[in-house]
Amino acid sequence: MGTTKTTKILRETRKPPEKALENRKLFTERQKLITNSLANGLQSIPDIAKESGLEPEVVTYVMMSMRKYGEVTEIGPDEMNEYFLYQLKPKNP
Amino acid sequence: MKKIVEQNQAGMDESLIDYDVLVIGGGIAGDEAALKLADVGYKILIVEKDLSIGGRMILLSKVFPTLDCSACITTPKVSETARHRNISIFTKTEVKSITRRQDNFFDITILKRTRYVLETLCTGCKECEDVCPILIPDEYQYNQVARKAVFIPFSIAQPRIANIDIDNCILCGLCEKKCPSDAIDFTLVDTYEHLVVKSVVLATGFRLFNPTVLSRYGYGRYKNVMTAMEMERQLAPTRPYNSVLRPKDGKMPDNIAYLLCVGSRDQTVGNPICSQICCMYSTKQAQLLLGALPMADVTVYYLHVRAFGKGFCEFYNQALSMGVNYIKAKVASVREKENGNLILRYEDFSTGQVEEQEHDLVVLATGILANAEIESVFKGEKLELDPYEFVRQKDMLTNPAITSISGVFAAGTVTGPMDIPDTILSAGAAAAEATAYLKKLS
Amino acid sequence: MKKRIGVYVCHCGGNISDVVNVSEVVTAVKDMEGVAIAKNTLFACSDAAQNEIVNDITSLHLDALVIASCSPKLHLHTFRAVAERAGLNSYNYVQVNIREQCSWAHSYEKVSATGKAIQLVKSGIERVIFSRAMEPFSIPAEQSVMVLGAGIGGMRSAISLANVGLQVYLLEREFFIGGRTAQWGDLSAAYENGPEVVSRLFKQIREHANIHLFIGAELISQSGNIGSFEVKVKIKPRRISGDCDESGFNQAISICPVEVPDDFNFGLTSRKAIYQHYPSEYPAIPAIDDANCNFCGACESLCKSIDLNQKEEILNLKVGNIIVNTGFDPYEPTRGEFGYNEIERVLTLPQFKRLVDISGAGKLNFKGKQIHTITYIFCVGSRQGEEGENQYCSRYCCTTALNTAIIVKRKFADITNIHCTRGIRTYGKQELIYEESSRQGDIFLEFSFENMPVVEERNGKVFVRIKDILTANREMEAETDLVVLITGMVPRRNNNIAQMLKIPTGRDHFFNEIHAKLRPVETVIDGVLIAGTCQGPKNIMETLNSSMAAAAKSAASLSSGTIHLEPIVADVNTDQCTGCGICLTVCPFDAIVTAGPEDKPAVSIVISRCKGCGMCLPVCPEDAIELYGFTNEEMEGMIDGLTSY
Amino acid sequence: MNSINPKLACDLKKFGTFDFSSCYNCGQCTAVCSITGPDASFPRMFIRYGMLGLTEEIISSKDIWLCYACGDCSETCPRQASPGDLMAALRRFSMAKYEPTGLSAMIYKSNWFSLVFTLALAVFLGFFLLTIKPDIPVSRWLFNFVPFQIIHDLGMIAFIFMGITAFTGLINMYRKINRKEKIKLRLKNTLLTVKQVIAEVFSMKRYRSCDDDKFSYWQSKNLLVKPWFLHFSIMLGFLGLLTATVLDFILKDPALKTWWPSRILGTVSGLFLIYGTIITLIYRIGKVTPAYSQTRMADWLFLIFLLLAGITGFWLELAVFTDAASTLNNLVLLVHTVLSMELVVLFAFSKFGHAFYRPLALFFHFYKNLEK
Amino acid sequence: MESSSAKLKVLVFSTDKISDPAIDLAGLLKKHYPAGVYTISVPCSSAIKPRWIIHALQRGFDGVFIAADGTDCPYGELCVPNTANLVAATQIKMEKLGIAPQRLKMAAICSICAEPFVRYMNSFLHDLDTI
Repeated sequence: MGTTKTTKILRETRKPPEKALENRKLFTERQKLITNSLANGLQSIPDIAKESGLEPEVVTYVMMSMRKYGEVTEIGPDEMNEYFLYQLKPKNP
Repeated sequence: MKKIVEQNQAGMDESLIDYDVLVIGGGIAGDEAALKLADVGYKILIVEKDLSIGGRMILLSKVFPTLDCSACITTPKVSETARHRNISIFTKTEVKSITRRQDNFFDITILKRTRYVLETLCTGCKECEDVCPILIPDEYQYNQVARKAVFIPFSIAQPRIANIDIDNCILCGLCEKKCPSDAIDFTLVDTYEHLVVKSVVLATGFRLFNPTVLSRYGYGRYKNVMTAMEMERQLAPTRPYNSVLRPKDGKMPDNIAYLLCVGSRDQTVGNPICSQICCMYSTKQAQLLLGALPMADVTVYYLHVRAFGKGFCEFYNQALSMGVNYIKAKVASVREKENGNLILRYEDFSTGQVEEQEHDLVVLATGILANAEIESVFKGEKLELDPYEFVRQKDMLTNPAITSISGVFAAGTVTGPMDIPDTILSAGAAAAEATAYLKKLS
Repeated sequence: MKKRIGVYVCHCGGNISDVVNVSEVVTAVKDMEGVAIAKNTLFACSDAAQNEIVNDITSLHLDALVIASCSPKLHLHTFRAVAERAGLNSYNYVQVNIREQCSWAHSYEKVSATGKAIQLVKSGIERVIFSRAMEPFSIPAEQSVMVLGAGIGGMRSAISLANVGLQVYLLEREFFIGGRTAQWGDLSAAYENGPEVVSRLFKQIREHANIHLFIGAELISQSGNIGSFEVKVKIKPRRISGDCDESGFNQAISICPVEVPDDFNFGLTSRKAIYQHYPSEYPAIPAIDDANCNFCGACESLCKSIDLNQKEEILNLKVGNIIVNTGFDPYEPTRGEFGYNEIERVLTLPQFKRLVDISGAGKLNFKGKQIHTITYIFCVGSRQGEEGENQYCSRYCCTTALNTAIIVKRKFADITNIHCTRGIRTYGKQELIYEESSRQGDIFLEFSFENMPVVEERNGKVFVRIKDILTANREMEAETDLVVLITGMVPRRNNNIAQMLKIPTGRDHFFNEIHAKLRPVETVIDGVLIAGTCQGPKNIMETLNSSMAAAAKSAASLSSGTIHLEPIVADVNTDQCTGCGICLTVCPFDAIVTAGPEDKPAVSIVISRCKGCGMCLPVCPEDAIELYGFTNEEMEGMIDGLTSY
Repeated sequence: MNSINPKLACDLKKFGTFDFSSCYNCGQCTAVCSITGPDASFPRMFIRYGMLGLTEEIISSKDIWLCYACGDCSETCPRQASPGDLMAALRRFSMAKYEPTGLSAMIYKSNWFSLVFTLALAVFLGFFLLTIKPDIPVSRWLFNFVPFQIIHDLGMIAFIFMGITAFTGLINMYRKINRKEKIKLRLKNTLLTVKQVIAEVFSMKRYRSCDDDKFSYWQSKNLLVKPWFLHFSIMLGFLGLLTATVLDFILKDPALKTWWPSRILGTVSGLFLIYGTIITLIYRIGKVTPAYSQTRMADWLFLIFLLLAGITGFWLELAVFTDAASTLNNLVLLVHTVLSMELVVLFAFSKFGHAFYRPLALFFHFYKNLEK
Repeated sequence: MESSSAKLKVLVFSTDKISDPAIDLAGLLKKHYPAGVYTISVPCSSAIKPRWIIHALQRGFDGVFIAADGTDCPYGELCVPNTANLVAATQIKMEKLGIAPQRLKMAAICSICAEPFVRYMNSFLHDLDTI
């Protein structure tokens, strides 16, 4: 294969599904909101929800996904030992 | 890779045979049956619909009643299967038809769905996954966290090869560019293949009950009502979160309720039989939760604790002595409070009166249902099912492995609910019977 | 001396790493002498990790391997295979158990556990340094299997084995085959019947030239190894030879002066010393029971085929595998347990099953009284609490009891069933039997372990008193015509097989498999397999599954025609040996013989006989014997590793 | 200590409940019921009483009367034990126990008996009615055979007998329940409770809560088709018609002017009654929910009688404007009156009995709560 | 909390088929015993050489415990007397070397004796502490 990009070949016969494009947009928006919120320092999921205006369950899903792909890391539980606090992981150079 | 066999050839021509046995389903039952048959020297093909073999078991946290980690038991078996010289495995492949020939062999049509990845080239390095911009719910984590559109299903998947979810792919081409071994190829297509085998072992396993049917429990509406399989993932070493957390708001739960018999022993959902494993997996999860969250209370709402197997009773006693709270009751309904906590309503047997109890997480111990799709694959012959759509055991009390079709054998939960040890034994039985059948055939 | 050792420390997905600081362990050993590489891994047993290890071995030219993970009982073979794949001799591998014997046992002491893990890994490294490459011995595998017990499980194993072409010696201790199932009457809601199932299986046995059935046969001794066990079998005299017409036997039976309780009917009826259980039973001729026969000779004159002088026979057989399928005994309640043996209307489930089976349809009578109300008390002899003898659930009894209740109601007029349970456990599809029994109007009561029901006799009437959980713990009383104690399964009482074959038993005293999921029919003794209810309570289908699984395992292990044995045997250093012969006296297998020239006498080991127990090691005054894998270097190296800092 | 009596379960089947023995005691029915709470718990415990034969527990219970048979329990029952049916059967069983003649028991246990009894009663009542209108030809013909006075007096005796029976039933119920509840009547509390009972009887708030239950089949349905409204319609219709008839009777000038309040009341009530019975009949024929799927002969007769009474009532209404005195109209009047009277007479023995047994049970229920 | 016995080190010789599974079982059941207990598994308890025991004691172990097969031994009845003999012989040697013979102890541990094993360990460590 090497140089021929097969993606292009497939693109001739197949369009990216609308749903996938929309989903990507939505996820990126939410990701951005969470990143902005976390830029203020350590935060728990309810904190982020409050600040970003997202539903807490959405924050859980999106942020845990960010955690899975190494963008966020947990620090430890809060004072009440109820919620974990999270922070942004410094990007690898 | 495989030669295509002419369909209408008759006569006992051994050279036509591609495999001695086709094992449908690469879960623990299929693997065990394949291993036992391969050890005797037969050539086996395992066809697995999913991306990895290992079935449900490979996704579990630990297993009752020994609390061995499930991966520690599954992965060696899975890699032994994958590595056995007499066993071939096709993943992401479905059996489309099985027809008996005049010479008693079976013509098989399979559909190999493409991964858009050249299996021989992929090294499982995950670089493609890093660059993929798409994030969609990860079915291997029961949608609790996202995965990419190009992904390896989970770290101990067998084979550990990437797969492209074309329905969610935006064809950006980043993965193809990134792949160091040029394994990604979007020109690949699904292919039908024809094979001839002598015998078939059915190991297609079970389905889990979908609790949205029981709207009283609020699954789907209330985020803090989850299924036991979702909890299983949260407790597994390759878990979606950093700890056991409430899906709604990431709180560490400290008062967890288990509701047993959800979708089992319930005529209203058409499944009056007992799923046989929920009592024990709930007992197991309760013990694991007490380990993971030392401050938490766990309450199991049960009808009868079916701790029947070897070491099960002792395991249940162990849970009791660890402080797991068992309440005899069937919860009638769940109501959500503003803070995400849940109110359970049930009849308290000690008084006969209605009680309400608040918990911050509710786990539904969903039952096992039959996976009856396999029935339609058989052409010309009828694979008989029981009233609950499990494969009927033609002669349960003298030969539990045989089905209504000669040369087709059943292994594991395809015939009814079973725990892992019983599944493995029944797979052994299917292997014994298939061996006997093949000996007789030759 | 190994110079390039690979060390892998497994997280076991948290099982180890939640307690032991795995990276600390790696750091502590990575600079040890001889260690070429040390890493940690999430699951050492996963395919990816295995491949990584194989790659390391080949690319780094490792000459030995240490994996610190779970107990070697679980994965020693897995990792030996990994070594082998990479071209490393599998005996240059040492598995260190830092899970069962470290992280799990010391889960509250994380620091000490990490310290212990470090010492254990060091000790493993010190051992592997001195390990030597060995090849397993190959011996030819006998293409035959002995199956002990001709109940349905044993019969099923035998058929499956014979179907794959193996010779089968099927041994039954009793004079009749079929075991418990033959006694059981109606099975699974009357669609099947015990004796009928037995005869169906027996028909297949009779058709097989490969199955050699010995009745009245007992295993008396066993020696040898997997692949070639040498067994001695005693065949008890049946004292009947050839055939005789039915009337001759019937006369013989009627004239016999000895009358004893019939254990086939659990003492409900009596039989003579010459007896037969039921007409269609195999063999369809009676037997004479030596324990009770007074050898009066009365029968001999009536029937020419009765021969009271028949002698016992001894057979010597050679088999590749042994499948133990010896079944269970029903629990025998103690005197007075729920009125048993004190109130005559209290029966056990097996007795009741026989009563139902031998009673004609219509009315159910017991001791001259028609039975209308039957009260069943469940979990008798099972689930006896933390302190009880039998803590386990006997698994089959709930279903069997309810099934019997259904049959009783169908077969006899005007029956009310009252079930006093501890929570019905009709798992799986058996739930339908529970539902059927409810629908037919059976009454269910539930008691707890703390409040057992009481059976009382007052004015000739029997009452059962129970504190019913289902009615808000109200005290209830039922007048009843019959009390049936639903007794569970216990291991066979007079079973000397365990001692003879050295099969370990579990906490429940049933035979123990190596691992319920990985090796569910194997015992620690290679080549000795277990199946059926001798392994733990099972219903018929489960018994058949395990019996067939044991047959499959057996077939797989014998199919190649060769068996590979552990090369761990004793070795004599002839330079040091003085030929004193003390070791000869302690060897249980006669594996040591005197050898060597007269001027320098010495002993030598017969490798085919040596089982590697090592009993000869400590007795040698010259310390001239070593055991492969357990040499002084290795053992003292391990000790050094455990004590080094 | 309670003795188990397996016979009761067989007996209860005759009162129209067949599946309750398949109950596996999960208690979901109790918790699913929106009426149950700390002060009233059913149906599961009553299934126990039924299975174990604890007759006293059943007939001394106010709780069985608090159930409005919404059917949620039967609908969700995992073993399909139809607990709702059992509750209905237990009410019939209790009525048969309270009522001293044994007629109720026979009506409930035997369809044929209830049919024959109802018809015989209808004939008898027809004759009796003829004594009130001695001048029509049929009456004259009849009195040739039997003296007028005897029929008339027998009729009166029958009515008194029924009255006494109904009253005895109530007294029995009171005594049975009070043996368990042990209330001491105080005037103030009694009056307060009676007020509550009346309010409940007319509003049936508790019944409404069944329909509005989040998981009920009816939750999303229009109010006008909910069981609560149908029940309400029938009750209102019947009571309204009864009042209207009594008013007419007092005014001694029946059915002449449509704008008279008694007439308007009668018309409106009749419409309610017809609507309620028709929809209920449709539900029962279509078995829309488990609660409507078990219909006894007595239930059918009752509903059909109500419907016929309603329809004949309107016929008469119309007849007033047309040919009021035709033979056909006279016959319809006869039928209407017979049906109505039969309904009243059967009060004590039929399903209608709950109309006075339930308020008494409610009385106990509210009184107990008040005492607390 | 920690008593001095917690710092003691004990070497347990277990056997592959009988007592080692029991010690595994103790871990499996989370029956805790002191972390100073180390195990070396051998095929049979009658295969333990006295020099290994003495080596261990000289290298710093406070005690050696032989978790013997007893009558369960898969290699036959000779195991019991042989193990007893080697223990007696070792204790004589220990005395000669000035090591308290109580530092070597033997008990039969069956394949499911997880709880007895833990009890033995606790009492052995206690005894060693008093030496």
